[in-house]
Amino acid sequence: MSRFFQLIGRDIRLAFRQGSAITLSLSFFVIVVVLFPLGVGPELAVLARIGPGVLWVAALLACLLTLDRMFQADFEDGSLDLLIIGPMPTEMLVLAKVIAHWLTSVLPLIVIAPVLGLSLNLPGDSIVALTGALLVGTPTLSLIGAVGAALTVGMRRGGVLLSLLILPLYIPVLIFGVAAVDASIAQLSAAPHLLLLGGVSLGALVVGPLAAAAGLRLSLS
Amino acid sequence: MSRFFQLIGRDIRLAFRQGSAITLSLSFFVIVVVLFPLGVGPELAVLARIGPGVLWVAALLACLLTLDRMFQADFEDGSLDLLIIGPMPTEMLVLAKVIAHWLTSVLPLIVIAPVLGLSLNLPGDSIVALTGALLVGTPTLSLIGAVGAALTVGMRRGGVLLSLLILPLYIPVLIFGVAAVDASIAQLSAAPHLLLLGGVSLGALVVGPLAAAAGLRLSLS
Amino acid sequence: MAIDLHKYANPKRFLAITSAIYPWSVWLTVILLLGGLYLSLFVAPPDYQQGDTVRIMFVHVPAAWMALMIYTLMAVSSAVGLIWKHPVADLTAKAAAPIGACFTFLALVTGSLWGQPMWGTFWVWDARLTSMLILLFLYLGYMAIWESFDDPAKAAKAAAILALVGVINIPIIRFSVDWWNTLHQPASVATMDGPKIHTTILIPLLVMGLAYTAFFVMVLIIRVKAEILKRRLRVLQIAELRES
Amino acid sequence: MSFVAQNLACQRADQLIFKDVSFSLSPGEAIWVKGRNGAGKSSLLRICARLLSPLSGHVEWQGEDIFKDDDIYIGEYHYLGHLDALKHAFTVRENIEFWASFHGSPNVDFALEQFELQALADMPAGMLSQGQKKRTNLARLVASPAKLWILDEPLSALDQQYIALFRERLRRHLAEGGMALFATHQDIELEPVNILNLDETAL
Amino acid sequence: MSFVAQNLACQRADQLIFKDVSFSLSPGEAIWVKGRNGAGKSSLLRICARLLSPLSGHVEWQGEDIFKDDDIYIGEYHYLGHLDALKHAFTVRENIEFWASFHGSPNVDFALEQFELQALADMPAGMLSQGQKKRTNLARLVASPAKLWILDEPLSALDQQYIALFRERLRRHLAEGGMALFATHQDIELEPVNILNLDETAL
Ligand code: HEM
Ligand SMILES: Nc1ncnc2c1ncn2[C@@H]1O[C@H](COP(=O)(O)OP(=O)(O)OP(=O)(O)O)[C@@H](O)[C@H]1O
Ligand SMILES: Nc1ncnc2c1ncn2[C@@H]1O[C@H](COP(=O)(O)OP(=O)(O)OP(=O)(O)O)[C@@H](O)[C@H]1O
Ligand SMILES: [Mg+2]
Ligand SMILES: [Mg+2]
Repeated sequence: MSRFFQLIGRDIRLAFRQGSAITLSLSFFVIVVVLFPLGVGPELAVLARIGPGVLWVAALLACLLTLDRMFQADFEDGSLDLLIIGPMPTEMLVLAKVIAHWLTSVLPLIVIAPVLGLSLNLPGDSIVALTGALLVGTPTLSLIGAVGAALTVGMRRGGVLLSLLILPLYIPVLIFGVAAVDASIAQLSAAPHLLLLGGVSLGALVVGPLAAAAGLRLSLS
Repeated sequence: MSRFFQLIGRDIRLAFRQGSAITLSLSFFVIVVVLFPLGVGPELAVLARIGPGVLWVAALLACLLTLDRMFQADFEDGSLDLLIIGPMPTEMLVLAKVIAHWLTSVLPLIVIAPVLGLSLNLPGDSIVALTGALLVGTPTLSLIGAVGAALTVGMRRGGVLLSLLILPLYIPVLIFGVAAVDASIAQLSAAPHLLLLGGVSLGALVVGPLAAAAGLRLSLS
Repeated sequence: MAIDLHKYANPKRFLAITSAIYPWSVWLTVILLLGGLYLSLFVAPPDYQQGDTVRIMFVHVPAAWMALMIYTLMAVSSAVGLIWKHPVADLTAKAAAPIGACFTFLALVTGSLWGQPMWGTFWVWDARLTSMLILLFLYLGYMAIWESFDDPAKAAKAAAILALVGVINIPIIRFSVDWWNTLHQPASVATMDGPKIHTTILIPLLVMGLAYTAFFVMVLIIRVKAEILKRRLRVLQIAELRES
Repeated sequence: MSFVAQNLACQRADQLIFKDVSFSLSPGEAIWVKGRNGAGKSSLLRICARLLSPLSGHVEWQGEDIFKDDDIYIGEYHYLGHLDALKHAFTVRENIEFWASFHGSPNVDFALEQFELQALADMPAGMLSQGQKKRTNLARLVASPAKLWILDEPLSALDQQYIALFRERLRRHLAEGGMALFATHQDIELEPVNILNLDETAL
Repeated sequence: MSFVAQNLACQRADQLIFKDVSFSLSPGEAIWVKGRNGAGKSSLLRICARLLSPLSGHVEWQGEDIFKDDDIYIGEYHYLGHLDALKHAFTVRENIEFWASFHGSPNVDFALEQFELQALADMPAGMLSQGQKKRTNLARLVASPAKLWILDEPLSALDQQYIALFRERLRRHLAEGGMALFATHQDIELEPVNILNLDETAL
C-alpha cells in the first residue's frame, strides 16, 4: 500500500517540477472558456444558455490533453517497464496513475470552475450543481481515459488517436453533467443526474483499471 | 530547393504512416464539433447562433493539438539536431515544417468544415464564407503555432505550455474568422474580414519563420 | 519454416468452410437484392404524405440495422479472440469493421437525404442520429487502432479491448443520448416510430435486410480470406528475407 | 533457489528469432549472453524479466513458471535495459530513492557510495553525461537487494575505471549468493562465467 | 583544408567543464577524444558540430570561424550523436535515403552494402535491435560524402564483427583524405590516431 502512495506522490511531485502542470492544465481550461465568448459574442443570455455546455466541454478537452502523457512519459524513458515488472499489480499501478492524473490535472479545474461559471453568468445554485457534477463525473474521464492512454502508449501521435478513441466514451458524462446543471438552472433537483454520474464513475472504476492494465501489458510486450 | 520539398514530402509520408494523421486530426475536429450540440442541446436556433464560433474554436484546438508534435518528434529522436546543422537555412526548415503541418493537419479540416457547418444548420452562403475564412486564416495558426512549438521543444509537458503561449495569439484570427461568417449570415460582405485575415497571414508568414527559427536555435543550444 | 504451424491450421479449416458458403452468399445477395429493390421500388405503396421519398426507408432502415448488428458481431468475435486466442476471430472483427462503418455511413447519408424533404434540414441533433454518429466514431477508432500497431498480434488485442469497452458503452451512450434529447426537446421533429408498419412495407424491408446480411457475409468472407492470405504472405516474405 | 529456462523460442513480428534456448542459474552463478547484433539477446533478457512472452518454452523460478505463478518471482530480480528510467526533473538521489523504495528495503546512501555518486547526488538527472546516467541506473541494483540481476549492456557508456568498479560490484553480488544474466559486446573479464552463445542455437 | 580548435572552454549549467582545449585536424587524420565519464567529450563534439556554443575559444574550418561564417562548413561534416535520428515508421532504406538526399549526393545502395544492411533494407526501423539501429545510423556516413566525421560513441551496441567492419570504413575514409573526430570508451584499434585526453587538460 505504501508503494501505491509513493507512486502517486512521485507523479504529483513530477507534475510540479516539470513546468508546474497544475498551472498549465488550469490555464488551458481558462483559455478555452475565454475563447467561447470571443467566438460566440458577448450576449449574456446566449452565454448563460450555453455556459454549462462550454464548461463541461472545456473540462473534457483539458482532461484529454493531459491524459496523453499519463503513461507516455514513463514509457519513453523506460520507467514503465520497471513499474510493470515491479511488485505492484498492474491494475493498482493504473489506479495510482489515474489518481495522480485526477489530482494534478482535473482537481484544479474544478476549483476554478465556479469562478468561470460566474463569469458566464450562471446562477448561483447551478454553480453548486456544476461543481458537484464535476467532482462526481470527472473521475470517469480519468479512468476511461486511462484505457485509451494505455492502448496508445508507445505510438507516435498517440495523442490524437487517443482523442478519437476516448471522446465517444466521454459523451455520457458530458450529457449527464450538463443535465445536472441545467436541472438546477430550471429549479429542479440535480440529484438524479449526480447519482447517475456517480454510478458511471463506479462502473468505470471497475472496468477502467482492468482494461487499462490489459492494454498496458499489451503495448509493452 | 529540392531539399525543401523533400522535407515536406517526408513529413507528409510520416503523417500518413504513423496512424494516418489525416484521418485523426480530422476526427478530432469532427468530435469537438459534435460535443457542442451534446453540451448545449439540440435546438436549431441556438446551434446556428453559436455555429461559426464553435467551428472556429474547434479548428483552433485541432490545430493546437497537432502543433505539439511539429518539432517535438524530431527533437526526441535526434533528427532535429541533424536538420539544424544541415545545409538548409533554419527559416526554410521551419517553413517546410509549417507547410507540412498545414497540409496534413489543417487542410483536411477545411475540407470537412462545410459538412459540419450544414449539420449546425448554418445557411449556405455563410458556409462559403466559412471555408474562405478558414483557407485564408488557418495558415496564421500554423505559422504562429510554429513559434510556440519551437520555443517549447525539448520541454516535457511542452504541449500544454504551448497552448498557453499560443492561444492568446490566435484570438485575432478567431475574431476576424467568426466575423466573416457572421457578416455573411447577416447578408453583409465577408470580404473586408477575409482581407484582414489574409493580411494577418502575410504578416505571420514573415514573422513566423524568423521567430520560430530563432526559438529553435535557442531551445537546442 | 519454423513458425508455429498450428496457428495456421485453424485458418485452413476456416477457408474450407467459407469457400463452401461463399457461392451461396453471392447468389443470395443478387437474388434478394433484386427482389428487395423490386418490392420496395414498385410494389410498396408511396406514402400519402411523403410520396416516393418514403422509399429511401428501404435503403436506410436495413443499413441502420446492419450498423448495429455488425458492431455487436465485432465485439463478440473480439471477445472470442481475446479469450480463446482464436486467430480467425480477430481477423473477422478486423474485416467486419470497415463494412460496418460503411453501413453506418450509408444510414447517416440516406437518413440525412431523407431528412431534407422531411424536416427541411439535413441534420438535427436527434438522439438516434447522434448515437449513430458516435457509433461511426467507434468504428473509426477501432479501425485506426488496427492501423497503428506494427505487430498484428498486438493490434488484434488492443482492438479487441477497445471493441469490448465500446460495446459496454453503447447502451450507456444510447440511453444518455435519448435522455438528453427528451430533456431539451420534446419530440417535435422526429417521431420515428412512424406510421404503423403495413406488411406491404414490412416485407420489402425484411427482404432488403436479408439482402444486406447476405451481402455482408459475402464481403466478410472475401475480406477475411484476404486478411489470412496477407498474413501468410507476410510470414513467407520474412522467411525469404531470413534465408537471403 | 534456481532460475531455469527451458526450450525458449522467441518470435517478434512474425519472425522467429531463436528457439531451443535452455540454461539454468544457481546462486553465485552468472551467465553472459553473447551473440551477433540481432541474435535476440535483448529479447531473451526481456523474456526473463517477464516483459515479453516467449513463443514456446518456459522459465521457472524455484520451480514455478514465472508467467503463470509470478508471485514468488516478483521483487526477486532487477532488470536494466537500454533505457535509463531516469526522470530528468528529479535529482540523482531522488531517482534512486524512488526505485529503491518501490522495489523494497531501500538503502540509497549505500548505493550512492558504491557507485561514487555522492558528488552528483543533488544534480538533476537531465544534466548528467551518458556515463553518469548509466552509473545512476546501475546504482539501482544495490539500492535495494534482489537475487537476480538481468542486465542488458550494463557497460555501454562507462569508462574503464567504472567498468572495473562495476565488475567488483557484480563479483560481490555473486559472492553473496546472487545470480546474474547479462548481455554485452564488451569484454567484462569476469571469472568464472558461463557463456550462452545465441549464434550457436540452430534456427 | 583543415579543422582547427583553439582554446575551447565549455560551460554547462554554470559549471565549467573544460578549458584550453586545442587541436587540429588535417586530411587523413583522426582524433580520438578520451576522458572519464563527464569529462566533456560529448560537449566538445557538439561544439565542433555547431550544436553548442563554446564559452570561449574558436573553431575554424579552412580558416573561417564556424560560428560566424558558417557557409563553407555546412555540408562538409557528418555528426552522429547518441540519439539515432531514425524514424520508426520508415524502413531502413527510407531513413538512409532521406538523410542522404538531405545532405546531398546520395548513394543509398552503396551505403546499405557497406554496412551489410541489404537484408534489413525494407524493415521498419522501429523493429531493429540496438546494434542494427546503430549500423543504420552509421550507414548515413557513407550514404552521402562529407569531409569530416564527428562521432560520439560510434561503437556502442556493435558486435565485434561490425566493430571491425566499421574500423575498415573509417580507415578508408581517412585514406581518401577524410578527417574524423570521435569519442569512445572502447578500444578501436585504429592506427595511426591522435589522442586528445580531456582528463589531462587542467581545470
Ligand atoms: C442522418 C439521419 C438519420 C439517421 C442517422 C438515422 C438512424 C436510424 C437508425 C439507427 C435506425 C434503426 C433504429 C433501430 O432499429 O433501433 C433508424 C430507423 C428508422 N429511421 Fe432513421 N435515421 C436518420 C434519418 C431518418 C429520417 C429523416 C427518417 C424519416 C422520417 C427516418 C426514419 C426511420 C424509420 C421509419 C426507421 C425504422 C423505424 C424503427 O425501426 O423503429 N430516419 N434510423
Ligand atoms: N544538458 C546539460 N545541461 C547541463 N549540464 C550538462 C548537460 N549535459 C551534460 N552536462 C554536464 O557536462 C559535463 C560533461 O558532459 P558530457 O556529456 O560532455 O560528458 P562526456 O565526456 O561525454 O561523458 P560520458 O563519457 O559519460 O559520455 C558533465 O559533468 C555533465 O554533468
Ligand atoms: N520491437 C520489435 N518488433 C519487432 N521485431 C523486433 C523488435 N525488436 C527487435 N526485433 C527483432 O528481433 C531480433 C532480435 O532483437 P534483439 O534486440 O533481441 O537483438 P540483440 O541480440 O539484443 O541485438 P543487439 O546486439 O543489436 O542489441 C532482431 O532481428 C530485431 O529485428
Ligand atoms: Mg540488444
Ligand atoms: Mg558522452
